[in-house]
Amino acid sequence: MSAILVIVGVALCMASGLPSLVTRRASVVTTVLIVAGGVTGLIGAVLGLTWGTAGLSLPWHIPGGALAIRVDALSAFFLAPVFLLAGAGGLYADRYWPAARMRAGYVRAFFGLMAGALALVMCAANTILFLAAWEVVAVSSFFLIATEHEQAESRSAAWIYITASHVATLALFAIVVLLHGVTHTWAFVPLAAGTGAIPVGQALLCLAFIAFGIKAGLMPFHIWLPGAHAAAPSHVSAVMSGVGIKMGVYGLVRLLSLFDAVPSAFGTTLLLAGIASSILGVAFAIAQHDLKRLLAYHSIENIGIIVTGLGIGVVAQTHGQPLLAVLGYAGALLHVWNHGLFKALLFLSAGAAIHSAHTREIDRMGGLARRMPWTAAAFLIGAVAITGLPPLNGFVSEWLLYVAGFTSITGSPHGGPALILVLVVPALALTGALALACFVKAFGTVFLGAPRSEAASDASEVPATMRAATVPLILGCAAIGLLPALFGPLLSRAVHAAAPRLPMPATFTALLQPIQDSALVIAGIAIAAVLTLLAVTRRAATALTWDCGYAEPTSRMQYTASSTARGVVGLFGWAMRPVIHAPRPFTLFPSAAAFESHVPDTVLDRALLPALRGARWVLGFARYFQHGRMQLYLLYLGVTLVALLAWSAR
Amino acid sequence: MTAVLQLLLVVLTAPLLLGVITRTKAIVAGRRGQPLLQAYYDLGKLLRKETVLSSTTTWVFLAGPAVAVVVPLLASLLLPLAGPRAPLAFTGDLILFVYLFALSRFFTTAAALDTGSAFEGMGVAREITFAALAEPALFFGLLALARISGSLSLSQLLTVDGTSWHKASAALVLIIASWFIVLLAENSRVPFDDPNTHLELTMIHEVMVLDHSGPAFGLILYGSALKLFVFSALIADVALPRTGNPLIDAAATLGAVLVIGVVIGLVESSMARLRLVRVPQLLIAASLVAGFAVVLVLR
Amino acid sequence: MPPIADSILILLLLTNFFILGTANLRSAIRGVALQGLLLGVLPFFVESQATVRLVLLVIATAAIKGVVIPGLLMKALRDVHIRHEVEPYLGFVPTLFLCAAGTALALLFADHLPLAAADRTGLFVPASLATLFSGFLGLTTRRKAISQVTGYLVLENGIYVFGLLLYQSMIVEVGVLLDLLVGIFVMGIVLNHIQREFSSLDTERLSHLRE
Amino acid sequence: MAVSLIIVPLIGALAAFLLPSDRQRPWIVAIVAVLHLALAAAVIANGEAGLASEWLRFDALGRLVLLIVSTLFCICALYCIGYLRLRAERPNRIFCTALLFFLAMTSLVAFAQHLTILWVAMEATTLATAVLLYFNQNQRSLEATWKYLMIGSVGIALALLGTLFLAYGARLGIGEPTLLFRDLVKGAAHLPAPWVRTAFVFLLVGYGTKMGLAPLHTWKPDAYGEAPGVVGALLAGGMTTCAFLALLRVYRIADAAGQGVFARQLLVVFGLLSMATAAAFMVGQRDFKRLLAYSSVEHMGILVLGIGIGGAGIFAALLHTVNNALTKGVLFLAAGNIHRAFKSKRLEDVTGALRRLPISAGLFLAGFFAITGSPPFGPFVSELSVLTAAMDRHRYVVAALYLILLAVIFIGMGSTVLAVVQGVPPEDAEGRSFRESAFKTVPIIVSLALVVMMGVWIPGWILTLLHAAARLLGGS
Repeated sequence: MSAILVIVGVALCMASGLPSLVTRRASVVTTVLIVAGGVTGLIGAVLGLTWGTAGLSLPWHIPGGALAIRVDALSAFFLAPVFLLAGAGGLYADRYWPAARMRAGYVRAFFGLMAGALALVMCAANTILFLAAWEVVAVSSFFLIATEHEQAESRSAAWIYITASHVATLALFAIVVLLHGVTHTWAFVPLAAGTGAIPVGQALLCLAFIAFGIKAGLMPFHIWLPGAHAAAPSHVSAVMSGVGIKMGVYGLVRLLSLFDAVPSAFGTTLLLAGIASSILGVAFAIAQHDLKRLLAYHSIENIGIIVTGLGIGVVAQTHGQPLLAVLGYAGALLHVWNHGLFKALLFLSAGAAIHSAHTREIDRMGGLARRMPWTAAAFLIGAVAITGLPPLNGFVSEWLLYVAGFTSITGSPHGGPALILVLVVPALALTGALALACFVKAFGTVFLGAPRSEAASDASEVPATMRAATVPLILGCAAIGLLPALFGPLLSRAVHAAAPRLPMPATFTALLQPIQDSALVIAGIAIAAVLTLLAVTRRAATALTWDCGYAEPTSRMQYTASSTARGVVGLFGWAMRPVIHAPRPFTLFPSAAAFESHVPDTVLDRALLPALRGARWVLGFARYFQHGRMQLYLLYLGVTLVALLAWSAR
Repeated sequence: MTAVLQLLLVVLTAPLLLGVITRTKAIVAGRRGQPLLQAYYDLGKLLRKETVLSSTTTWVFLAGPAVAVVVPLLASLLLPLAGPRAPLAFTGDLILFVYLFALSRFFTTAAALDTGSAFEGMGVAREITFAALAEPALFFGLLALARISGSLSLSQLLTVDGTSWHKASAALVLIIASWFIVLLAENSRVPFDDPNTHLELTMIHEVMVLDHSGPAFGLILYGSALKLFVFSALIADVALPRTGNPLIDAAATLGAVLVIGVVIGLVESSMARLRLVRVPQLLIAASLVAGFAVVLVLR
Repeated sequence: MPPIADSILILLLLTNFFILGTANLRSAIRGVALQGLLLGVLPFFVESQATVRLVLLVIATAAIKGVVIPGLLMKALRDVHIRHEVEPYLGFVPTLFLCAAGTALALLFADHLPLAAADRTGLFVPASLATLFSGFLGLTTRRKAISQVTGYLVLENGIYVFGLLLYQSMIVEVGVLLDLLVGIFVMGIVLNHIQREFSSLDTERLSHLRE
Repeated sequence: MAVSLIIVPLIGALAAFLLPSDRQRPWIVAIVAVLHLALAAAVIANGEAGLASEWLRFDALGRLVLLIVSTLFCICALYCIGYLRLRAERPNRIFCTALLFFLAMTSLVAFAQHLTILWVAMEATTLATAVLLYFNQNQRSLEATWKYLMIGSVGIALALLGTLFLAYGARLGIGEPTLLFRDLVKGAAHLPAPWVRTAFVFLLVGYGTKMGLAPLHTWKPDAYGEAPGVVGALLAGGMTTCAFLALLRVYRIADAAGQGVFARQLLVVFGLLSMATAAAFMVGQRDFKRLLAYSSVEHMGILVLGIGIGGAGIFAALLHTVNNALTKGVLFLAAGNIHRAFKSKRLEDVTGALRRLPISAGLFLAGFFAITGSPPFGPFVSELSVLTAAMDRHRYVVAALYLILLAVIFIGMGSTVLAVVQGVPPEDAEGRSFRESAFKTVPIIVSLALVVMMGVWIPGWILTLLHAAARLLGGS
């Protein structure tokens, strides 16, 4: 049942764009189709999560291929957000990228294709189908990123994306083929015991780290992510960032679930990589001027948190601490859902703000909360959630990981190997605090204060459908945040599917109950307090309260986002190497001068691109072998012949 | 029962702490100083005043004060101030404790930015930067305590008894020292900030509330008093052994908190504000001290 | 009978040296013509009884290899008013040394190939390989298009020599086909066009397509 | 009836030569092409029993190659109608005649069972393509033709010598110098190893030159760069396929003679070397037609690599032969349109093709993704199969190199292709005249559709044909 619903959802999503390709007038049909697909698939996923595994298989006329899908708890768990976001994004796109706008059909077609293929990746039971769907997602997202390929910026973003993604795909080729080599089947089946210890298993794990790391945007493989998410249309960024990069996480979890025992070293690698990308991701985010780049770097941070959780799970499992492992996996998986929800919410509302203010520059917005209150509220909710503050969903998943960290220190013996997990706690603490800093800056600068540009002051609230698209996401954030105990059983099913050999401690779901209670209390009291205060000061006088001695305070006197972030950027200067252009006025009457600073991506701009340029320079020498003289070409012929004759005469 | 007692304790005696601090400073400086209950009078006065809102602001501007009051109260419910067990105690509540304050920071800073005034922005920038550095210190301390007590709930975590003092006294001392620094930073006292000066360039917390007035400002004042009280109570809890009798424990807590107030006063009158560039160094030092405590207990 | 064939083959090898060694295009072409004639008569000494096929083969070979193609080359040389120096990339002496070395290698390599009793004494295999090699030398070291063609013809002659070993099967004729290709195509037409387009047969002009 | 596959094109060639009108001649080509495809289909349908002579016969391999060539030629012929209409200023008598002659000769290659016939036919294709290359009749195309002819002739000459060596080996081993594949394979056990090895080397170099394996590929960039797009397609998809067939025939003999290991070693080396060379020259390539030439070198490398790996690799290689031919058709024809529209093939002048030629540029981009092995296109399946074969045979180093080279090639090719299609086209009136008529786009779309079909649903009969051919080569 669930499998059929899912496949129907996939089909609807994939087909949704075609009518718009044919005629502009069909864009409504597209929206209806993709929303319908999203709903159908979501129902299917929920059924799969509650009822249990279901499968479906059709023949496929290519060597080794089979159109086989399997919806087990893990797949269903990853499918749910995919379909939710597909539907929301499709609804949002209806007005965000109206049919009249350039390449509307193109965007709709590839969006549907990407969403459908994404769902297919999450439930493919045949490795070649998995691979094919994976690559379809990659290519269609490439086309979406390159939507406005007239701008050099999106061209290079798309180029870097497709390159990185193709490297990942080739690594995945190797993974799939190696799996076939050890299992002699093209399906995902558990590996023989002890595979983790032999070279093939280790090769698999290394390749997985590369392939899935690139796709998930884990540091240092994150290079493609910021540019891509900034360049794509907002609803596309929402899906790419909310669920697209989860493809990597899913692949990783799926592969790990096939091993009977993963080497602890791999877990430690995951842990450290996760910690690194969570801290550095958020640090880089703070330094951004571009709202969507900022959100993109937060995706790196959240992927880091998720991977950290997986690392906890692996390490704890190898050292026989089931509760700890379950906490790690559960935190990771739940964060997959949460990040999907609040990141999509943030991208959609950010898109609305950009749509109305006609700029992505944070420092050219401001004061939007008065002009578009709904969007502001939605962004605020998203911000509170992503910062991991109670009583919203972000807190729940991070709380699980914190508890894991603390359990590792209370639960392990002296010098126990699992003590490395203690690192999680300070890492999460730093990440959380920085994320808070970042979103205070973002929300404050974009929505609060006075408008910093003409466009911002003329901004107006976006159409109803665009707002409606955010509602399910808001509800999701609230539901998981306020009623986590409700999701406990689903979560434990998913965890069991992710780590089949892990004994599921009964105490686990009970842990979430008090969180739920306190979350409800907090929400109740806080809302009550705000409302009462609003009531008290309803008829308060409004004036220019504090002009700090300036007769005419202008909006340019406001604290900019960059200066808000300056402190933190200073702390992380060693990693970010900000480029600051500050002309010093030294004459008696200094001429007009402008201060500017920006933070390039260290890995991409300071390491990778120079390396590639170098490689290209070296390859340039090959040109001398093809330099026009036929005599030389004939010489190659002769030399080859002689060499081969010599070989044959051996 | 204990819950009510505890709430009353916090709600009523929090402003007293401010009085104690100022009085201490006055005595050290050789003045008579304000009456101990001055803070109560101020609150009363402010609540009676009318509010003037900046023309740029939205509802966020008022959410700040509201949350600033609600959060410390909720947080205090997680601490065992009267009796061995806090009214709200469960595995992992210590994380909630820390994150509640993060919540209040989010809204107070957002409220500050809502005015669009340059000075508020300045304050926000400092607040969020320093908080990011203070957070790890807090968590390191909690980690060490968790190791010592083998529990994940503040109620067991903080009811430190003689054996653990005897077992890990060094670590506990380090934790208390580090947390005291965090307390000073979080509540913007000297040497991090000077609540008395109103020179914007030197301020962190004060500069964020410049545009508030009337009841809203009163709430902010009260909220910061509550916050200071809760932090002091946290440290007091680490230091104090518990009898189990609610009344005695409550009294002990109050006493300890007031003592801490005196100490704060002494610190404030004995040293000057740090230059802003030095602040991060001090906070990092605090984190290191707490981290060292963790190393000690793990040894 | 083989002795005579062998002596002819020796002459063939000598003409290789001559063609590579001469500095004048004309004499190079003459050398090629000589080779053609030599190959033309060679079948007589391979096949004892004179059949019609044999005669035809001899006539055809001698005519095409010895007369027609060299004639065409001469004509081309006359049409295009270019200097008659060979203008090698690689000097004559080193070329000759290489040619000698190649011949030696050919002898060595031929030894490790098993041969039928009849051919075991004969020089056919080494001679053909050596000629092939010197043809390659001509192709790679000469600058003028015409001298490259001569090199190619020499290479072919090498193949033809080996073809004679398989006289029984009709493959030898195929070698003559190859001549037709080169004779008519390469020189007849392409040289003409090159001449017309570039007003020169210097292959230096033909090196614009490059990376 | 099968002979008609050769006769019909020849008659067509004659007709094309005699017909005076430049406007009607292309139609003859198209009609003959369609007819040929129909005949080919019929022949393939009724299997071995097409014509069963010693010298000419359709085994599975032949049928496969015939299918590829005939399909590709049909597509190209239809395209030619539009193309030659565009180039009305040029007389096309010779061009059309050569096209049909080429078709006849490739068909001959497809079912030659005798090494000499095979050789003669390859020779003839060389001549035909030389004429086609020179269509533009300018200095550059002349230089390209000259190089192609010279290098090609040397290669073909070496192939002839190799053939002779094989014949001599047969004379020693079997007693009579036969060159029939059947006899050679049957009596392969008796062939003396040195002769087989030497012959294989010569034939490999000879036909490898026609295929364009590095370092024997040097004529390719010049030829493909200067030839019209349609000729490029025929060379890259048709002639190289024929040369590959010749190589396969020879490999079969060498394998039967017990030299399989030796042969496969050489093939693996050539395969990797070709891929590496292609990679090196694709990075930073400024000329998108030369880029396609190097891509062709790369894929010839993949083909021989597949054979060299052996086992399942042979099937993979044959499958890739089909995919490569069809995809090359898409790429070259689309590139031809772009070249015509922009009057240049250098990146300096060509950008934003998607804006000016939405269809052709889109097809070009699709072709790029196809040839680099993205689903849902055919090459994805075959390139994956090659990798699978390598892993199954435990050639881990080969597999790793293969993947790395594919990555480099993707980067090199992509940067050029994207530069061509994306961005804003230069504002010049010249080339505005070009319109994407149906004849210039529909054939490409058909070709792409076939590529997609090979990627999502390979028809059963093609699979059986492929398997039969693979078994013929001792593969699985």
